[in-house]
Amino acid sequence: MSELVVEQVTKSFGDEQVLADVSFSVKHGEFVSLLGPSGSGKSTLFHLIGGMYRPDAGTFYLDGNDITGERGAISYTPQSPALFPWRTILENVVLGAEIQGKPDYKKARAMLEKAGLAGYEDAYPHQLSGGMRQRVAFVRALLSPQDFICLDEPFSALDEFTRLEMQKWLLNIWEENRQSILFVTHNIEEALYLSDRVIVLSNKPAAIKKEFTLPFERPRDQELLLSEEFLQWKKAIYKELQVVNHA
Amino acid sequence: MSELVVEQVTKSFGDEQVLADVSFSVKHGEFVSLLGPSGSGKSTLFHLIGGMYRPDAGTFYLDGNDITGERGAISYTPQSPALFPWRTILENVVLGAEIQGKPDYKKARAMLEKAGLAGYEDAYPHQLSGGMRQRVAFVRALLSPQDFICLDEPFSALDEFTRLEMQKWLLNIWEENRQSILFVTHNIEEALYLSDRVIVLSNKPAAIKKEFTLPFERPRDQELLLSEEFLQWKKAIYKELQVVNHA
Amino acid sequence: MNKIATKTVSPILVIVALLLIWEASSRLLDVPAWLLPAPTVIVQEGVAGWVNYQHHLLSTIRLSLIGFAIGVTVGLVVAISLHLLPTVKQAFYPLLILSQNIPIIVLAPLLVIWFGFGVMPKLIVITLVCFFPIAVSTLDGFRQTSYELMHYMQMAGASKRQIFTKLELPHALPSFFSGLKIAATYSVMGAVISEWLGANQGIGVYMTLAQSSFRTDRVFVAIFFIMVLCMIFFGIIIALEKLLIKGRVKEEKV
Amino acid sequence: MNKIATKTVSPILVIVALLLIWEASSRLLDVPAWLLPAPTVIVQEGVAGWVNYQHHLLSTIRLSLIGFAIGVTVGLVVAISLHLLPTVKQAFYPLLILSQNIPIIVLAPLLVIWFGFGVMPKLIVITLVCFFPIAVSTLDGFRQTSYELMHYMQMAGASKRQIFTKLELPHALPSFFSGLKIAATYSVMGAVISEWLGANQGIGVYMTLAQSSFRTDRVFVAIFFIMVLCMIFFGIIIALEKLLIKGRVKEEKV
Amino acid sequence: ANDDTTHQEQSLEEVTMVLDWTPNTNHTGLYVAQAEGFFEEEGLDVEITLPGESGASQVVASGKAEFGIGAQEGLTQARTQDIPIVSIAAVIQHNTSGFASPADKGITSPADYAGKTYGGWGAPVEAAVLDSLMQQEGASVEDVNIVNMGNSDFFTAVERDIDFAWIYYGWTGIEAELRDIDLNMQYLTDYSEKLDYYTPVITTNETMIEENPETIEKFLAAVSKGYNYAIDNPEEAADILIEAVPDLDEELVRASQEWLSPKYQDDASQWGIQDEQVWANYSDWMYENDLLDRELDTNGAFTNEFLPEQE
Ligand SMILES: Nc1ncnc2c1ncn2[C@@H]1O[C@H](COP(=O)(O)OP(=O)(O)OP(=O)(O)O)[C@@H](O)[C@H]1O
Ligand SMILES: Nc1ncnc2c1ncn2[C@@H]1O[C@H](COP(=O)(O)OP(=O)(O)OP(=O)(O)O)[C@@H](O)[C@H]1O
Ligand SMILES: [Mg+2]
Ligand SMILES: [Mg+2]
Repeated sequence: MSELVVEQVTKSFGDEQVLADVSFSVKHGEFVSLLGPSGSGKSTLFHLIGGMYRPDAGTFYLDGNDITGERGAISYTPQSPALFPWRTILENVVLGAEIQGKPDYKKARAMLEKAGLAGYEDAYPHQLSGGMRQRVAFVRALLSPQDFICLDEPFSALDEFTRLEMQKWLLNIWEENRQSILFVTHNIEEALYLSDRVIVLSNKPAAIKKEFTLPFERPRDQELLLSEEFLQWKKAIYKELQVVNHA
Repeated sequence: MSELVVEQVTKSFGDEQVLADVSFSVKHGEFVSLLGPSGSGKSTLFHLIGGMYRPDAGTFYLDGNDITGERGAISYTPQSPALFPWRTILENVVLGAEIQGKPDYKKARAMLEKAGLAGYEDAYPHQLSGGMRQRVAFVRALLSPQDFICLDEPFSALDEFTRLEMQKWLLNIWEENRQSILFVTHNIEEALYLSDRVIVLSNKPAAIKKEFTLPFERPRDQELLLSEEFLQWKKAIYKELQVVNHA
Repeated sequence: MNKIATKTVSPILVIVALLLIWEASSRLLDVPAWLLPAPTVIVQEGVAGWVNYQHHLLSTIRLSLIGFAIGVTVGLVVAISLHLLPTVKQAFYPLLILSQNIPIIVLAPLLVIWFGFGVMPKLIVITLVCFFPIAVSTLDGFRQTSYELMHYMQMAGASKRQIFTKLELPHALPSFFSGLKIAATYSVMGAVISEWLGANQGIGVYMTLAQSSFRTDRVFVAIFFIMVLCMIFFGIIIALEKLLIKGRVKEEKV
Repeated sequence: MNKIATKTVSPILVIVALLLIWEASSRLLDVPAWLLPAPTVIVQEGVAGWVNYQHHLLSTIRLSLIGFAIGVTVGLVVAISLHLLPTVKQAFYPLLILSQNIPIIVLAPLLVIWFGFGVMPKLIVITLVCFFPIAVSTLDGFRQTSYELMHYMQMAGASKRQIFTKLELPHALPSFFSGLKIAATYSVMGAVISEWLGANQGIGVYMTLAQSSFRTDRVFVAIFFIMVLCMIFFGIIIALEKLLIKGRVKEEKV
Repeated sequence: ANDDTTHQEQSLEEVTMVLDWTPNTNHTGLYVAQAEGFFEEEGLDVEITLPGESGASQVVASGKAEFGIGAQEGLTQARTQDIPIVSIAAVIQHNTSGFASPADKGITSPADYAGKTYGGWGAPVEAAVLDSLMQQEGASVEDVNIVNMGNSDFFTAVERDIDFAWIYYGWTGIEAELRDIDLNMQYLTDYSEKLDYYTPVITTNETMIEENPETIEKFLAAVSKGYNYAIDNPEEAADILIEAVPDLDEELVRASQEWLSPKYQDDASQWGIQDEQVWANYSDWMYENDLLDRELDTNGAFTNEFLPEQE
């Protein structure tokens, strides 16, 4: 079980209000994406959920428990990979698991291979390309034992094909374990392909502009991307975002 | 004038060959994009052009002069923003110009405003969102005085709208000054929308898989993205990349 | 405001507590004053003897300030030149270490013979004491410059000099301050030691005189002032650090 | 290989050059041996007197090794506890600085009264000298931990202890080594000074006796060994640093 | 007034005098000569300086200072190392040092040293001196536990581990009196003629003797006057020392001065005079005890020739 409820969260930095009265929820086993313009406050929201800092007002509940300001309740990929330079790739990906208990190196190796990083287990982060680092951070989040996963643009540095593979893989894993996922992305197709629901944030301060519940069946496959229904949805969300950006 | 010729460049890291005999050129005032899978060697190519390290074999010519291993000949956005934490945003964006001579603060302020960063001139990098930092690095490259610009995924962290605005703005600037631009991106549409030519790199080691010369007229506008011709091109390149990725 | 208040209050409380324990144990255990005088005894002597030792104090302050300034300069110059000239660094780094292993008693007659009894040999001693931590820390700071920013600078065609002033120097600032703190701590003691080279005034002289005429209370008055001076130096360094590194937050967030 | 060779050769060349200049000027300027003996004179005495001073040497090596080990431990413990307990840090940091301002001559009688003339007071002196640079550098290292990595650790629910062992400690390692280098440099001199507290053997004793019987050549033999010891210590630290920080490249590239 | 001083400075010869230790009653004559203007009368402008860690000998030998305070023991060693310093006056006629112990330790003669702990500074001369004393009573230094007490002072040392130590009575002994600590004291002079050496002495270097004998004469004339004044007026002399060096303990200076004033000249015909026999005795003794590499040529080591003629 893992259900996140965000209740009327507000946050300012200095004079600048970033989040205004944001409320939504992610049900158990649900995959929800957040879309919003650059600088609108998506990462800030993640930091608040993760307990990095406290909101000025509002509450977060995980499975009914107030987790506002509490850390370690969720598994997380930061927007910049934040890898530990003195750890090898393998040591980096097990870090989240290590913190929560026992790391499983076998699983970690298997996951790295899936992410196209076989052969880089003993490399150091500075030896990887930008996209490879991002995948390492993603694998690290997947290997963390928490049931609720927050992913902050995990695939932004990937080319279309690698991205598609990672998406498929993510869906596979998710369908197996049905963790709840909150996903930040800039890519509307990605949001549509992956999510049960898409939440669109407005800009300065971010508030919930609109929520879309997607009807696509699971398991999904690549064909979906080419379907007419998908295109319609894409246009709808595109419009919504257009309004947000010109507000 | 600024014309880059890349001649049979080869580079390995340890046992791993990254670039194999890569040759191409960017003519004066041309806008060329590089597409290739994650980890294929695009950033490495940029580092070689910029003189960060020397290729194992091959030569780079800028306007006929051998610039292999020579630094400072090009203006450059790194894939990760590499902002200076102790400099404000304004001080960061003028850095490239400062290194080459006199920085123009007025122009810098104007550019920041264009990039949607008005009001952040005196903020420090850690106060910005991921996408905002990327824009700062981009502005820094535009403000550098070199005629040849290398951009390494400058818009990967931006939402579709901000990205589109930045693209339009980039095209405007480029059409005014006609600098030569070499552009790395993962986004096929972006490559098509911006470039005169698209070069597709193969994977491990990267070699030039195919070159596409695009027939779209300039100045281009957003309508182009929706045209049938555009879609055809997109499919063609998509296929090419698919082959690359499954090789 | 409140935070600053606690920040200054808590160390003062600790020191006061220590003084109280000292005073109490002095009295209860009947520690003879010639061995370890109670704080009150020291304060009495400090007040009573003020006119006698104030010129010593001034002389030491002057000496340590000048010496510290020279030491910092030399430390910085050494760090910068060794950093900018790596071959020189290789060759001369060991000499830096050796310089810290010349006992003052050996140096003393040589310095006096070469430079007389004036202020010169004393400044040399203080400089020798102060420059080393600054040079070592600053060099380490230069060495640890951010790779990514360095790449940017190099690609942008920055000259060695620009890389140095725009990247390495600001980056090494915190390390420089680390060294500065250590050096500031040593500077006053360095001045006191230098006075043992042969001086006619200064806290060091006052202390030796007190020591050899068995006036332990005066020795402690001297120590008290050495400590106060040192704390003031240290405080100034920390204030400067705050001022210069403010606004600048941890680099890796970027 | 070649690089390592030049790395060791060039400082040796510099030192040899200095020795040659020294030898030449000694002879040309006719500097009396009681003031500054020529290197050859020192070598002669060093060879001839080996049996006389080798036990001194051993004793000092033992003393400085033990003292250094304790100093490093204390420095680390102080840095770690002050770091983990910020309120304690606030209160006790000034005491760290004060501890460096207690002149040994004052401490000496107290240490003797409390601990006698054995090895204990000497170890205290060496510890006092060595722990400080380590504590200050390491603390500064802890303070400068990467923000981004810290965010990750906190979001991942790492306990204070995990943050410490998995992030802060490895991050502070280079700073710790900065301090270690400074401390290693001081450790041998610290041992020599501590021997002046009253010891029956040791290079410090040998040196004072040589000094008081005007055997300047022997004084320089003693200095020579102090320097060699110190260089060996320093070399070991640098080797350890290479070993422990190898593989790890500048953090910010990540 | 300004003119006056510059004029005076021009005509005065500047010389430097380096002490052997912190200023104390051994140096009273110098401070008297300075305060009472005896130096000025001789046309000298004397700067009295504290020594560095290593004492005055090398500085005087190098010529950086014209005069210094030394001791026969050190000077003997220095001269056998070819350090060109010469003793030109004995400040105190007889050795006032000896082995002291708190009365409650029950050490009343050198024989009692056996089985006790001696605190010294680790020099070979100490064992030799102890042995000289003890042998006269059939004891041997072998039975004494010798400990190096470094920089610790006498009072600290005897509180802990140490039973007796070597002190100058005129300073440390007097301090004990002031502290009401009863001491047992065995003076070196009481046990061995050869150990009655001069400590302290006033030194200069050989170059001075060759090139500036008049300066030495003038200097010693003034210093003699100073010490004679101290001999005649111990209280006033103590005041002068305290005035000049206010950081010294007043009480100790007064008491010490009173004790020491009669000892400056003692049985000699004139203050400062040195006897060849004393130099020879002590150097012989040192040589016999393997404390010297070679015998001292007493000829160059000291001279009386610069002492003022007696009226
Ligand atoms: N530590 C901070 N101090 C001050 N302002 C901050 C801080 N962190 C974020 N902000 C501000 O909060 C706003 C939202 O930032 P956030 O990183 O949440 O955006 P985002 O939606 O993740 O954008 P992007 O898609 O570009 O990553 C920005 O305007 C930013 O300037
Ligand atoms: N310093 C280095 N040491 C060792 N290997 C390296 C180093 N830098 C890059 N590589 C390797 O070179 C290859 C290409 O890296 P590069 O950064 O050029 O890829 P890229 O095409 O920019 O990928 P991305 O799109 O993910 O940024 C990768 O396999 C990487 O592991
Ligand atoms: Mg973000
Ligand atoms: Mg790249």
